[in-house]
Amino acid sequence: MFQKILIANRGEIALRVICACKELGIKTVAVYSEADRHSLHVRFADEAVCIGPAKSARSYLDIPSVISAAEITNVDAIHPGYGFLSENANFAEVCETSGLTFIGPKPDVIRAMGFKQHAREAMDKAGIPILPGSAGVLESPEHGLETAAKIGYPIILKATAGGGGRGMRVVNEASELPGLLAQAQAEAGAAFSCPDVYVEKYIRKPRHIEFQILADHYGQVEVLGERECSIQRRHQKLIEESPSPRVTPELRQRITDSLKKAMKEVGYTNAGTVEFLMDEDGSLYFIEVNARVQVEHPVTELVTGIDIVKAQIRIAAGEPLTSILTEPVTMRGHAIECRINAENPETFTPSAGKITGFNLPGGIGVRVDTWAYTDCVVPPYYDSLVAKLICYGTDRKEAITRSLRALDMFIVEGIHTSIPLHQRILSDPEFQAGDIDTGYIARFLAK
Amino acid sequence: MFQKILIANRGEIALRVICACKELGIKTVAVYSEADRHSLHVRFADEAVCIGPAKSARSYLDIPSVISAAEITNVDAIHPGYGFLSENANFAEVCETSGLTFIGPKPDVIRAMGFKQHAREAMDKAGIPILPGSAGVLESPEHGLETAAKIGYPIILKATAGGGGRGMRVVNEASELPGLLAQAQAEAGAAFSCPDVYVEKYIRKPRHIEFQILADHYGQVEVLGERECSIQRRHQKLIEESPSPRVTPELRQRITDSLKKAMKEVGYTNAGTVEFLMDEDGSLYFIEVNARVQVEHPVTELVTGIDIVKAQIRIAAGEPLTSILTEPVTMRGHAIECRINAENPETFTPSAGKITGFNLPGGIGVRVDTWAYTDCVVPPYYDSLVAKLICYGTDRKEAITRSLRALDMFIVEGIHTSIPLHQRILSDPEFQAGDIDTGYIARFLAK
Amino acid sequence: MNIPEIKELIQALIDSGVAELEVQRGENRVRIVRGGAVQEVVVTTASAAAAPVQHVVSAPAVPAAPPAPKAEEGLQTVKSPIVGTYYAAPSPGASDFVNVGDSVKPGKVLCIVESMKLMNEIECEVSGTIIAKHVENGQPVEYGTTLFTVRPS
Amino acid sequence: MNIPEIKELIQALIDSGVAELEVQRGENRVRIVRGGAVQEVVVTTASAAAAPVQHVVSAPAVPAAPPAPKAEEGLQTVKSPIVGTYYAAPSPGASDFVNVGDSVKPGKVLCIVESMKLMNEIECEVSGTIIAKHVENGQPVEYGTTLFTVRPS
Repeated sequence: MFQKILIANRGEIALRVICACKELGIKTVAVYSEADRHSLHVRFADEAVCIGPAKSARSYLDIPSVISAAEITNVDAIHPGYGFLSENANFAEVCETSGLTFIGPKPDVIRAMGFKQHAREAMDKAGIPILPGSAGVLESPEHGLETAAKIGYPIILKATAGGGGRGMRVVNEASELPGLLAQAQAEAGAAFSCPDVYVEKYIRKPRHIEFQILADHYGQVEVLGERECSIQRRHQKLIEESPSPRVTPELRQRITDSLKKAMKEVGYTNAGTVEFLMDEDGSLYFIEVNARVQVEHPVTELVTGIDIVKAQIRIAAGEPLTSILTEPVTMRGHAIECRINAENPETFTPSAGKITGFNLPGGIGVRVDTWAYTDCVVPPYYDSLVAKLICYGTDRKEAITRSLRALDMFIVEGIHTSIPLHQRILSDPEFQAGDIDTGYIARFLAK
Repeated sequence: MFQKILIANRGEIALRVICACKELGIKTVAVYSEADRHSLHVRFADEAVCIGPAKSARSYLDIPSVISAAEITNVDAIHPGYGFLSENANFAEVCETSGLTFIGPKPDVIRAMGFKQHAREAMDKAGIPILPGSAGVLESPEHGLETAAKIGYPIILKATAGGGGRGMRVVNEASELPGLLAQAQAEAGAAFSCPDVYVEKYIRKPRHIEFQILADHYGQVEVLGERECSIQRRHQKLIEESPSPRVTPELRQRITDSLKKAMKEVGYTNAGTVEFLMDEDGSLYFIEVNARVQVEHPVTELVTGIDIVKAQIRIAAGEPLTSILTEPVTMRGHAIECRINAENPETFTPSAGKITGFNLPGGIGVRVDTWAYTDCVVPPYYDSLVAKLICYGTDRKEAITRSLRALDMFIVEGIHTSIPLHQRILSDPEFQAGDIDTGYIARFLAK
Repeated sequence: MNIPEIKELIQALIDSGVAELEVQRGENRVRIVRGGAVQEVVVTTASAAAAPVQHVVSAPAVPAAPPAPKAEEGLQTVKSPIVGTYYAAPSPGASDFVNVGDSVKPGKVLCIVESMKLMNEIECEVSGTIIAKHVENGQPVEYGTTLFTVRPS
Repeated sequence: MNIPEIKELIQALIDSGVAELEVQRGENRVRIVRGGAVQEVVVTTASAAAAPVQHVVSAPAVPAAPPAPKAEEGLQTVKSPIVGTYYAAPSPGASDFVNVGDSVKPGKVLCIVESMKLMNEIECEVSGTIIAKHVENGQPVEYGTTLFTVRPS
């Protein structure tokens, strides 16, 4: 097992990794920018190294600074958290050449999963259902029209190297295609230095469903059930839950079996998430693989009882899954996560500043992951996530009522937070009925 | 279901009941003494009534004040929490005659369980193993000598109406008996207005094991496994866990079956705890019934997933257990509770005062039940419990390492707390090996 | 420059510890000067419990004089010693035990607080004049609710 | 000039120790004056983060002058722009790049910070005299660690 791990991240996920290390008896090194000097991840690590100014590009994203910090503190391994360098295959490679274990998949697997078309092909080969679409990059408008005719409109154009909605266009009929294709290519080229675009069937009212994977270095893959993440605003997830109200035990089992095979074939190791869209019939279609731990991993931890971050570290240290998961994976109860963001709950403008009053909810079934505390300052430089409130119940109804009472008792003064928005969503009969899709928030806000 | 409940208690248990009510959609009324004006239970209740000055006898223990508060706020029911009026049969009776539902067993059952000898006889009749002892009150020193000879020394003398160690004497040989009996009777008479004393076999190095019961109004009883509470200092529990490292599945099943029968026969309803001593052979002997929710109920909630306080309320409202527990009771994982007291961890002197810094641990597997917050004041008038830290793990080892990391991240400034003591105990190889009994703390502190 | 932006600037000023900030954009100009003891005021705010509680009984029984006649020194208040329902008169329809302006002496019954069906007479402990009645007939009172203000004679 | 830019200026002001800053771009103008009691903001920080962190690198890189020569005004510090290992000399056994009392000019190499096997020469940016060396040869430094104090000439 590792003696000391550097955590190349900040905020709640850095603290999450520190918790896992403490429980495993591993020393920790925090890195931080000047803006995060008073953050809890700095407070609770065994050592801490300032690696640069507030701007991420010169601190958390600066590979030489992170690696140097690892070298001067003599760590064995680096946990990248999510975001920042977590899916940067070059960083994973630099770690390896510097003699540091990167806690995540191998660099070539990260790279392969980062190119969506590669990932699609790999999954398709392994029998995972893929959204009908072009087998590869669209060569020309004609190629696009031909493919779209086969799939049937509406279709969606997506950037091969993309993410976050950039380079995406929905095409409702053939006449729109050439113009929108040119736009998508231009946007993809500008955003990702690669103008390649592919085409997929466009699903109306899709649900966002993702499966949690753990895979060791010996070819064993386990699937820890799914999460439903359909409550999103502009591709930013707001509420996630496990299990999904729409995934049946049969469907879960079928996808689990396929994914075990697929992930083994692509040589996947460590934790990962396989994202799907679900159409109104309940069919799942693969979208992409996230080769890292997710923000929303705690909902899976609550229903399976498995510590995903500890599993990541133990896998990276060479432990087989058989010794990490001593019992078969089972799901019990229901868990819901609310992302408490520092933002105006109506206008969604970020709300940095000092937290003057802070009361965390506690009691049965309530988990809070946060880096914040009374009198801390939410810096304006990074994402607005202040805390994750994750509530467990024996069923979805109890998880919802418990979330509502915990939100009621979650007091943050001095800044705006999304707490009132979460209270409104969780009180909404449509949400309570499980009648959700990725368009839910837009409809809800328009009400 | 009730519309509104009054909580006749303070501190974390009052807040615990408020959480349950919020999740059930029931309005709450807090009562408070002048010393508790700024307590969180007052803050988070829908209504709050000041019922008297700081002294418990004139506020939390004053039946007319509590009942009047219930009357002016038009509540349907009263939850007594633990301590204070929770096992006061008269109070339960006054509630009934005032048209208020007392959330607990019927007054006559509370009364019967309060007299230990009655409880022993009832349990004995139902086939629960009882510690060998006198069938009733000791009439004379001769009667005592005769009984002790049958049982075999050492024996222990106990007050029939007693508790908390008063009126207790360990007798190692016959010659000591007459003198110690007189002492025990005098002490019992002074403490409980009843000098009756009975005799029991004295167990060396006993473990304190208790079983959690839920019983509805229709004769159904469920047992939610056991808790081990052997880590005690002067009969004050410090650390509790579930399951017990020494209870085997077979023993658990046997006791569960007997208790279902016994508790049905005594007409027990609502939540309760049946306490046992375990000798070094692993045999259990009944001691007493606690006819209320226990401080340590959360460890059972974490391993069973059942909300005991919500179950109490639903049972009192007339719901059958079949609708409250929709699935068979099962235990998963391991949970440990540390009682964080406001006291010097070495001298055990209480440490009231203002909490100037307060950081709650969070993250996976951590539950905190507390009424405290940054800048609150721990009043000197009541018990010293500031917070309960309850940690869940897939096994005992994980529950211990998680408790240690959570204690590490639990910051309380301005007062002394028992956190350092808990850290020392949880790090002790003897504790980690599960090698504990009620004498553990005395030995540990003497080290 | 709109209000949210200005607020953000104010916040930035507060967070940073900067004393003075002046921003001009074309014809628009904003100048923010930090107050002398701003920080201290903010810091003292206790977190959760500082927010007000919705008390069932109107006046919280804080040991403080009633709001209106506070200015006058030497006034005494009569507080409810028990939780219950306040009655101004001995029976429905009867006239009140006391009215504003009445002279009272120790032992004079001022009102009744009903608790558990028992009628508890609340007696005056000083000599003086009733200058305020704070509770309406039939209203619930908690321990410490201010019932009367008396000007001692 | 938008809000984030203004905030960045505020931060720059705080980091630099400059007392007042005025920027004009065409019709836009910003003026920031530093508060007297900046430290108080830090001091009031309550609970968790107030406790000291065990930094791997000896001196925390707080924007403050080095402890010893603090009394003297107008001193400048040279801080490490990168994380790495500090070397006082170009090679083992060679004499140090600079010593206390040396006169330095802009461009003069003061030390090396090794980061990922790369030797980064840290150059002086002012003319003056080295009055303190804060880091031992071979010691790790973090971003912002104070390396030298210079009295500008």
